[in-house]
Amino acid sequence: MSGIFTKAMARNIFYGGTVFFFLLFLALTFNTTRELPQRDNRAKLTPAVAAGKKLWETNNCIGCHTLLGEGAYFAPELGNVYKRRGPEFIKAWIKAQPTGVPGRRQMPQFHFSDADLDNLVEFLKYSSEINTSNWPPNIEG
Amino acid sequence: MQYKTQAVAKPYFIAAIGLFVGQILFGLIMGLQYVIGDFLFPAIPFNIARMVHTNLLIVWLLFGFMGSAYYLVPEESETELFSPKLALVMFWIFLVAGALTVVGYLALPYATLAKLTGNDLLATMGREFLEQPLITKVGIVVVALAFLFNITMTVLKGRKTAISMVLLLGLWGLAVFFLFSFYNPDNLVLDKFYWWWVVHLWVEGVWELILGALLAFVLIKVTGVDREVIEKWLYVIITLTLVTGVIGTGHHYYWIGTPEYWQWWGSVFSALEPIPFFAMTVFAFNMVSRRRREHPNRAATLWALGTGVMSFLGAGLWGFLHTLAPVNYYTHGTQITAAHGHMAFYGAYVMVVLCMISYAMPILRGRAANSDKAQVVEMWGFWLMTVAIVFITLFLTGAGILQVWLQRISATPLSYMATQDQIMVFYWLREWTGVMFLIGLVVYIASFFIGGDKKAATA
Amino acid sequence: MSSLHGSPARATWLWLLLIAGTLLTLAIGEEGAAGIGIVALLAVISQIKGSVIILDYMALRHAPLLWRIVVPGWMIAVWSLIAIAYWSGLPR
Amino acid sequence: MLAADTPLPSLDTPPAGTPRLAGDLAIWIFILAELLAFGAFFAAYAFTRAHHIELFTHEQQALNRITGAINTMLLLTSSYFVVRAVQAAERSAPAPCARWLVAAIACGVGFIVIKLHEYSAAFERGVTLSSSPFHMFYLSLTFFHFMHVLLGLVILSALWLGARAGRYRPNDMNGLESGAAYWHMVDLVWLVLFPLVYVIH
Repeated sequence: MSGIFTKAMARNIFYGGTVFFFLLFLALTFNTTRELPQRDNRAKLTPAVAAGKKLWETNNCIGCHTLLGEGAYFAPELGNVYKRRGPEFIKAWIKAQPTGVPGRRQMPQFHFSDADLDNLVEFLKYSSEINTSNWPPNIEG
Repeated sequence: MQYKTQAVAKPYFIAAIGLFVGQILFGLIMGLQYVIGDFLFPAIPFNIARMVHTNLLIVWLLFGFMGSAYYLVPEESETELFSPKLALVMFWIFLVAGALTVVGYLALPYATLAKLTGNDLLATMGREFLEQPLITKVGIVVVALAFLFNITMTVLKGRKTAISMVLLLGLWGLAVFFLFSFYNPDNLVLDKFYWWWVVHLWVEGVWELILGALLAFVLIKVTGVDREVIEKWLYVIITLTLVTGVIGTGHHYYWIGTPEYWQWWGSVFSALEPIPFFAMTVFAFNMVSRRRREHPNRAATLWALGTGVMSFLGAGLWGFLHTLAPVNYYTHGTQITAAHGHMAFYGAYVMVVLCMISYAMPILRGRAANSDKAQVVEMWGFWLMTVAIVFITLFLTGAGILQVWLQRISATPLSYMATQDQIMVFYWLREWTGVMFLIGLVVYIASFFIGGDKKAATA
Repeated sequence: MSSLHGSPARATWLWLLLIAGTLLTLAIGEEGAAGIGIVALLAVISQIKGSVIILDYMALRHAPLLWRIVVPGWMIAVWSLIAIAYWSGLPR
Repeated sequence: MLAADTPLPSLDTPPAGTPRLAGDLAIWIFILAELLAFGAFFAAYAFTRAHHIELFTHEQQALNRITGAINTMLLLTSSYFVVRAVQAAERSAPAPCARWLVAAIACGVGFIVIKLHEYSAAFERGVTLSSSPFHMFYLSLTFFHFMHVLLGLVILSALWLGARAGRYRPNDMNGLESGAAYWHMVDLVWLVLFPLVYVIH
């Protein structure tokens, strides 16, 4: 063969290229961190929202639903459910579970207090106001 | 087996396969719940089954990686493992902790588990793939550090090869990026942003270093091609991986509240992500065709080639399919993602661990390779599982396309559940293919118990 | 000794050509000229300059055929895409 | 960095006329990957521009084409100096090789200084990655390239150290040629970037 191909060069390019692109990623991360306040709805991040997020997590909602498109794909997207259904419907729905309709997907009963339900709704409201670049394409999520 | 401490890999491999079976069983439960919604409800709700399915996957792959490292590093470093005792102790700790966690998932309501395990001290639970209780997460860190200490000390006292250095870098990266799982701010966008530093920088970053190192190791062994040649290509491939994959993280930052420039940065770089996978396929086939010996373990060679092809299809092609922002706008969070996830994980990580097991296990059991009969059965397992995963992926892709159409593109969009009703047939097909996968897995496991003429003990 | 990298005199002449090309590009820019013809002209200037860099400075003139196709081909492909995009954005 | 481990003296000088790639195959694969990334970004710019023609034309006017052209010439000159350095090494003259590399580095630093000046002016105008599609592309493309200039300067510095140590000889050019090829790539990309972003409207 006419070319030269050395392990030392390949190794140096690996380390150099990795460091280079990771630094670039960090630079973009830095920029993102600075721009996030305009998009992430942090002004509405109340204690109720934080409590709601914790309920969301400790009941493993992400194990069936998606939130901003991430999660399991077994049950509806909830990032925009506040806009789709409104607060009262959401609370009534959670209280009414499981439906018990034979053969249909079932959502467990989580025994939330009224305060819990309010916090969850606050969390979903906050989530629905994050600037997601117009995602999802329509209200159905 | 050249070094007797390599033997600690064996329990790791056995545990990995055992947990793999559990993962598939829970996959089948979930698949059935997709079509018969109230199956096993309320004993095992879907979210619990899914958590077990994905967590078992992660844990058994970690067992596989650790076992592979314990097998590979002494041989590469040409020295005995620093502390085989530590490796065995960690094995039992990890296995028991993992088992207790799964029992906790199944026996307790998740909220109760969170309360009992100190989630109030530091809330880390309830995020996809990172559902483990705090104490389990801490346990993972402890086990990982002890493991890394053991491996690193072994490498430091012995020969330092490109393969062991790349493997080490990948494993250290795995541990470092896992630390982001302890960061869970109330701000959902920040939470999601750094959540991907665990998930994406694992599977499209440091895990690929592990993948590359394991594949290179097996290729050197089964083909007899010069180490120099294989190692320099290893460097080139993982360079391409990280060059595209690190900024490729941006393809997760399109719709979660992050700035819109990620749509461009993410699209451009992740569009290039198939290249390293393609290079890996070409590399694997090239090395096998340039082989300088006929290794008796043909099954291991098959797994190596399979890893190349299937990781390209699953991670490369199926990833590219929906990675561009204008496409992802419609496919984000649909069955398309599930399709990609299944083939990518199988093609890249399941197959490379099984490849390593296929190569190492016969040697750990005192022979260069299994009997022809056992190898044929193993290859049946390979084909059944691989074909099954291809069809699972195709059916989920079909489901996803229809879902996108009915729910997102159509002028009169259907609701989520109405759409699900329309795509039921794909879920049924997927479930039956899942049964085929399980059969393949059983056949694969059966191959370990088949006797016949053993090949000579020296590889 | 191989003469893969040519003579200093040739490199210097080519450098002058590159600078001239840049000044021409600048002049077009300052003039504010636009249109598909101008884009084609800029593409040709860029392509010529690129060829100097690729074939002489990078010494691909002496490389195996594949490399002499791939790297200049990259530039042709990029400029073709730019031209198509420009054309697609023209008012009609 | 690149110069750190040049291989053992490579193959004997190949017979004249044998095709040979100047530089290590590894760096050329890396260069191809970089070219692809830039190419995809250029195409994205061009097609996005086609949807926002007036915005792009308007905001492009705020860019300083004169400093852009000066920067082009700095990079071209720098490339030329690198060629002279390689030619010096090719005739076994390490001292001139190192001097040419210093000149090349100086041009690269000049590019950085002018670019930083341009950025500070842009930031004063309120240009950010999110202020408009044009600004997004302008900053992304030039910053991505800017980072490559910085990396290129690190590489040239390593080459300079190698040249001073007399490491590059006619039969051992791999490190120098690889670094030079990378630097020329940085130049090559700018030859598309400058007319595309600063001139075409």
